[in-house]
Amino acid sequence: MGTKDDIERVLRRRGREVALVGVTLALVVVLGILQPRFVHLENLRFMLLGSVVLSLVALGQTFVIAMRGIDLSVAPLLGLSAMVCGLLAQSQGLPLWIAFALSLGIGVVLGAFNGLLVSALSIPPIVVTLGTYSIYSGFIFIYSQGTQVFSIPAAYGHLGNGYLVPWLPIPIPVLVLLVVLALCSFLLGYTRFGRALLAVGNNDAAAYNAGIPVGGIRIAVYALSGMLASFAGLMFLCYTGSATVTAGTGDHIELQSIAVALVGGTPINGGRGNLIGTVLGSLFLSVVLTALVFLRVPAIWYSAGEGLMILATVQAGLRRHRARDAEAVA
Amino acid sequence: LGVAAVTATGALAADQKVDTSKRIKVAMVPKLIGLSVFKANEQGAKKEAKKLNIDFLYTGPVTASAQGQVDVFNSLIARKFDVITTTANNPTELAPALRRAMKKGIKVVSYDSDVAPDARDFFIQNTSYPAFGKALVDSVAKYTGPDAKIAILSSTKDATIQNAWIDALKAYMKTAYPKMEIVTTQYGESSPSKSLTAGLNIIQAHPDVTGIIAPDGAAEVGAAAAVQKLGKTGKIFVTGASDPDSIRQYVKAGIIKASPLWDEVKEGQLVMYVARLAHNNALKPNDHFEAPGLGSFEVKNKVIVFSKPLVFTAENIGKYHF
Amino acid sequence: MSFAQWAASPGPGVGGHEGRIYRACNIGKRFGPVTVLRDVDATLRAGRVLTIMGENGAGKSTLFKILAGQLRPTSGHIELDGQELSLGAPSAAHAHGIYLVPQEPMLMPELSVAEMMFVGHMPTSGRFLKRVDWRAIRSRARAVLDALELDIGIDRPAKTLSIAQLQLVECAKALLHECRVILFDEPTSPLTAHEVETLFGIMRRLAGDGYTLSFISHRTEEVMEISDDIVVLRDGRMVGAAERGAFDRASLLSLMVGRELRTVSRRTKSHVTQELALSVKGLTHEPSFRDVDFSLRRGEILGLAGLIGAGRTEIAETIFGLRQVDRGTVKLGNTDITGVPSHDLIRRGVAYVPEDRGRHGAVLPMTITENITSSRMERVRQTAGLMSRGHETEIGAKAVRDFRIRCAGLDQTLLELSGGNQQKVVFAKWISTEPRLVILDEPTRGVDVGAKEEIYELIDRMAASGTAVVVISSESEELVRLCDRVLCIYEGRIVAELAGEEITPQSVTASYVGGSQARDAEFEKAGA
Amino acid sequence: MSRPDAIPASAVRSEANTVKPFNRRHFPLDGWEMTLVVLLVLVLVGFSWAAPGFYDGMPDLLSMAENFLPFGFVALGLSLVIFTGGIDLSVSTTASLTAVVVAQLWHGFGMNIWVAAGIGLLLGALLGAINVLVIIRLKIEPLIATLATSFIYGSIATAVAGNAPPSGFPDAFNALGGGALGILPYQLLLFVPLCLGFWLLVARSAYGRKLVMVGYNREVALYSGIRVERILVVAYVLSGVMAAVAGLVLAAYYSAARPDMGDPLLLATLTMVVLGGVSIFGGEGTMLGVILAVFILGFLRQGMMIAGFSDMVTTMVTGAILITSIAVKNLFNKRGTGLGNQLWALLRRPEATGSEPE
Ligand SMILES: Nc1ncnc2c1ncn2[C@@H]1O[C@H](COP(=O)(O)OP(=O)(O)OP(=O)(O)O)[C@@H](O)[C@H]1O
Ligand SMILES: Nc1ncnc2c1ncn2[C@@H]1O[C@H](COP(=O)(O)OP(=O)(O)OP(=O)(O)O)[C@@H](O)[C@H]1O
Ligand SMILES: [Mg+2]
Ligand SMILES: [Mg+2]
Repeated sequence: MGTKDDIERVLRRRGREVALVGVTLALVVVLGILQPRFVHLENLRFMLLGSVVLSLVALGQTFVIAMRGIDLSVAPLLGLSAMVCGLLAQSQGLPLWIAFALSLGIGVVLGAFNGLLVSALSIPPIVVTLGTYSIYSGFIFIYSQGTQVFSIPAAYGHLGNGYLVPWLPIPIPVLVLLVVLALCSFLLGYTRFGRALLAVGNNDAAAYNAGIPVGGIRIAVYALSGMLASFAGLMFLCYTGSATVTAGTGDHIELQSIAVALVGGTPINGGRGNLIGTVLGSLFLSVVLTALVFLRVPAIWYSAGEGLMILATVQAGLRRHRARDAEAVA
Repeated sequence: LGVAAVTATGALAADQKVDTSKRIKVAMVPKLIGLSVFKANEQGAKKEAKKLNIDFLYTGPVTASAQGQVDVFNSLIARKFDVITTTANNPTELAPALRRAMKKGIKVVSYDSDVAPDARDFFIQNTSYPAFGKALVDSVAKYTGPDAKIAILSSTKDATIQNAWIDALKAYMKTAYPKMEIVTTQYGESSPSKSLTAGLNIIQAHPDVTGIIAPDGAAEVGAAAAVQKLGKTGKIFVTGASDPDSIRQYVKAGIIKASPLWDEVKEGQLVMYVARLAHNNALKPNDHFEAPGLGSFEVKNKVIVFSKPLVFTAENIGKYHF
Repeated sequence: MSFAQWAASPGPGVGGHEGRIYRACNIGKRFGPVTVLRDVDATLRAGRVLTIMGENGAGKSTLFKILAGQLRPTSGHIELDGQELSLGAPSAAHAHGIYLVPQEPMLMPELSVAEMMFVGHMPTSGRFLKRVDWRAIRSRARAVLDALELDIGIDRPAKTLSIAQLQLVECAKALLHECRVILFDEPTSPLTAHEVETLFGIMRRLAGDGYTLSFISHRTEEVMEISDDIVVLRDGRMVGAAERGAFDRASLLSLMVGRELRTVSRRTKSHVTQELALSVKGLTHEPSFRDVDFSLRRGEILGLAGLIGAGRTEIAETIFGLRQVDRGTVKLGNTDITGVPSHDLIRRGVAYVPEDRGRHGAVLPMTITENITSSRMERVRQTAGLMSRGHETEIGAKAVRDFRIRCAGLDQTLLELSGGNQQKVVFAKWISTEPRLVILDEPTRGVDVGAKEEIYELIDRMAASGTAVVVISSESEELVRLCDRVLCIYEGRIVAELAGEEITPQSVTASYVGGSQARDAEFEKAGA
Repeated sequence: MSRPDAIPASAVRSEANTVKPFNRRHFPLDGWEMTLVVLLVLVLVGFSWAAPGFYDGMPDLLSMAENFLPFGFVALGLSLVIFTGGIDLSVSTTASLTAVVVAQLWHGFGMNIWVAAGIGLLLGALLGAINVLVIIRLKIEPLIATLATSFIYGSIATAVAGNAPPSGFPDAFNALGGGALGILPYQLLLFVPLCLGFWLLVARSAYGRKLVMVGYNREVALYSGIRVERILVVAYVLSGVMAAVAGLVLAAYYSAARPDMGDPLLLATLTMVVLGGVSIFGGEGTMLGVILAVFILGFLRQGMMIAGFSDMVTTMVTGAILITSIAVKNLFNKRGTGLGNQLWALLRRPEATGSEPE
């Protein structure tokens, strides 16, 4: 009715997002007081930029987890796409739009292959993607023959670091992420496909009985996750300007993307998906890691910091969620 | 007296032609396959192997893990290779497996990163540590000035060779540039993305840094990319240890003014040459030999120093492709 | 034409439902080596309700699943309006207007009630970008639930619904879709008489509108009330098929079980002793129930009656140590067991047979024996910490014999058993621990008449041996048949106590319906 | 049509069946384990025949096990956790942390290496306990909880290890990793009894049954009066201890301790457990299958490397084998209703396709 009720409703339904924005801002403010340089536009921009690749991968992961699956093969897919596009760009000056199509294509095909194995052979997703993790990593080696990418055409660099128009101080990758996020949100919230994948995540047998083509949905979701991971690979290439055989796998981006999706409020048992939460989660991670540098914490403790952050935010989220369920019953 | 003896035997060795009559199997096991520097070693080794009647195999783990290297060694032992050459992911973990190989009569030659001394027959050191430390410092000091604030971006906390270089450069810095200060040491874990992030973080968090020493391939590229992204070209100078292909664009851009390394291709050739000599039992712990096309080398306590640092600059980098 | 429009329209007779004849022709079905259906012929006609009856495991659900495209028959075929149909998937059945309300509600825990009702059939709007029409979903869901007189918030997450509420939502779902053939697989098992009436009202309206309906139930009164035609299955074969008029209760029952049955009547003997078995004082667990007081003697059978959501399950779970006690005390004999955890209570001779066997009662992928011994593994002989296999098998075999569990072998998993036989395993699991106090939550849910009578006799025998029994049941007949005393629970409070001759189906129902009438009156007063 | 007596046929039928062997979790010869035995034989015979150098006498073959048994130790413990439907991603860093702590106790504090190793095992138990505490008390999913703790343990391991992690342990300790009693490597002598212990624990003890029950359906276990939390605590603590054992064995094998030493353990052991037939969702599977899978994957990797395949190809093949084998398993799962199941039933009981016997 009134605005107060509206605010309450938003808080209840979007609690996770509000909380993440809250702690992120709080962290930025505190760090800004301690270290004024932390809040310089430059630094803020790079914290944003630094979270783009992970966000893209984690968005795909969110779809998969919401469907009660898991995709470990995102890491080699990212690496493969970065390597293929990078080597072609380096040696042949592959036009950007072809690289774009190529990366999406690689992701869709190999992602769909994951989905096919999961749905047609009913192998648990963690097993399938554990297997294809090895296989797709092998593809990187076979393709690259152990070489690496060290320089990319200017257009790529522009996509990874530049600005669309001079008066808009938001780097292109961030804009790209926002567009992808909007598309994904629409897909999950307002299409039959999105709702169907949530139904599969809740109870696949029931979804099948309700007439949902469960197998097809599975394949599509893994293809989507593969596509986003692969696209993230292209963005990774453009942003870092380099690619080695361990891009993705070396950074354990598969584990990070899972962590970020869960921090963002998507339950590991599926049935729900919080895309905005995922993006905020990876931004939060980026801020936390940068803050550790500014606080002069020795580098070896960064991963411990990451671990503690995951525990703290997931825990806080669980509390909220339980409270919300109780409220809904009352 | 000792010196005379060395020269005498050395002269003897140099005069002798290498016996290549028997075809032997030699494996080259890098830290991981898929890094350009190691590919450059392979390139040279392959060429030399042909000349020396060597059945050459380049194989290694997919990730830089000691476990993976040990698995490779075990298989090479089972396949009865004559010589194993390797650059070690770390000095200690590989030792037992290599000792096993030596017990079976296999010669072990390490290069680049050493293993425990009793687990190999010879070690080819890229360059001497003090020389490389000096080269690293000199590569930035000239541009940052003698009282600069320096950051170090290394690979991992316990990387032997990087730590040796860092120790050497600190020692040199203390004497040559006493006012220089190292403000932070970060690690990029040999990952391009982590190195880039670490580079950005260093510059953001330490605005007074004017030089970054990144003695690791990925780290140097990451640091240079960070400087470029933040528009600090000309204000912050980067150096490190990376292959010329990787840093070419940053050298051209002026972010890296000078960057020491050594000729990886030639090093690969030397590795094969030493492997042949080792198999022929033609090399003593303290010795001297001449490698055709590579020059003459001293063996001191089983260690062969390959060369002086080769410093890439905008002028000479065009000549090197690896 | 969907149910939502239908529900919103002033009354029946909107039309548009040309008659549909749905036929199962000589259907046979085999699961591996086990044959569960042989030559079943059934015809569903428009405007009529066909009831399938049969004992547990007779193959009723299997037949429905075949008719709904969830399973494929091994032999025979199905026909719609004389056309042979081959249904590859449930979605194909939906496309032909055939819908199945499953025996076990299919939970989608994270979805809202409204969304759960539209799963797989989301209405969309928009010309270019087809987007899910949330407004339509909410309003149509609301309309259907209102028509069924269900007071369930459409935004509630499904995981917060009780099993009965879920079952009702499942029924409501059927009405949303443009389906002309609706199959209800035991929808009434978890429902109270009042809710059954509401559901039957709806079914009659649908039949009147020319829908083709079919129905499974074990309750003969219900069957006689709603059916037009009846088919009886036994061991996968059709043993009878005729119009309702051709049967009476007794003939139905004897057809189903293949033998004569005593009619269910009030028990004659009571075994109540003087010894106190359980006393509950001021027990409270917010918000489910408050200030519950009662006591129970050894040999006594106490019934708990009430509407769904009255909090009876919570009371039982709290006594059994599964929920926190906010206030009050529970005593077993003379020892205080307030807040004692369930594993400890089991050792002291307390048993609780939960109402939802899939979620709480038994592990379906485990074997019969494993499930039976799982309630107290300590009773299996052990040497050096290792369980004796022989002894365990003995325990399992004895239970299978005692409880007449229909199975192919002791190491069959419960997944391969019919619903009723699963329930018997759960029952056996607990009763074979020889408890001093048993709480039975809907002990005969989904159990056929033959087995029901066996279970009643078993409960009687337990009481005779001095066990104190609490029976929670939504079937008043069951309470009448079993109990020495009945407590009626309404919204978490005891509102009436009936004893001895006072216990009749009418009085039991009246006591909690009375409660709800009192509440309606309160609401009216508040509104005025 | 009704029978005169009132005894249902079912009662008679089930009685007749009580003699049927009850062996589902003990030695299911008709199940997946048999397939694994065949696979193992294929691997051993195949490589002995095709890869010169693979079979060089029994001692060599046995000592080859030293290269992969550390994975086996972890797999034993990890299976328990997976049986409960959970997962322990921290096994690798637990192993590393144990190894470096033991090494520092020995090197830095001059402690006797065996005393230090004992403390290492306790540390493994402690780390496992921390995991399960996070899972139970903070109610965080095992995947995410152990992911987080693995990050934390990893940081601590790096910090403890310092710039130059200790190496060169006493020979007596090193023998644990690379020594042998006659032709039997000490690792194997340690592994075999542990296998027996874990097998009995899961297949024959009440704890094992409860473990499986918790894995299949935790709610039912709760309603059956099983102290679920206790079951979980034991599983995670044992997983921690076994990871610590692996850490010690690795330290002995390499005669060195390093903070990243355990890294390769996680994915490989997970593969072993899954190939062994343990369902990642909990409940299903046997210890026997896991043990067989340890040897299959271990010898497969060694064999392929000796046959001259590169690490990369070996890794890819392992991935492919994992997927194919589980696919085959699912197709022929006795409890499934898939195509394979029907084929299987047809093959096994051709008479079932004929007319109904009565
Ligand atoms: N997937 C399956 N695999 C093997 N056997 C099955 C399967 N599903 C059902 N059965 C068997 O088929 C028979 C009929 O089962 P069904 O569920 O149709 O019985 P029902 O008549 O609905 O019984 P209830 O009243 O208990 O629900 C049972 O004996 C059951 O064990
Ligand atoms: N998951 C839940 N979480 C919180 N409260 C619940 C939950 N499920 C049910 N409730 C509430 O608890 C109360 C009792 O519900 P319940 O259905 O268990 O009662 P009951 O008397 O056992 O009914 P039944 O006839 O189904 O056995 C109701 O107010 C209900 O809304
Ligand atoms: Mg049924
Ligand atoms: Mg109840």
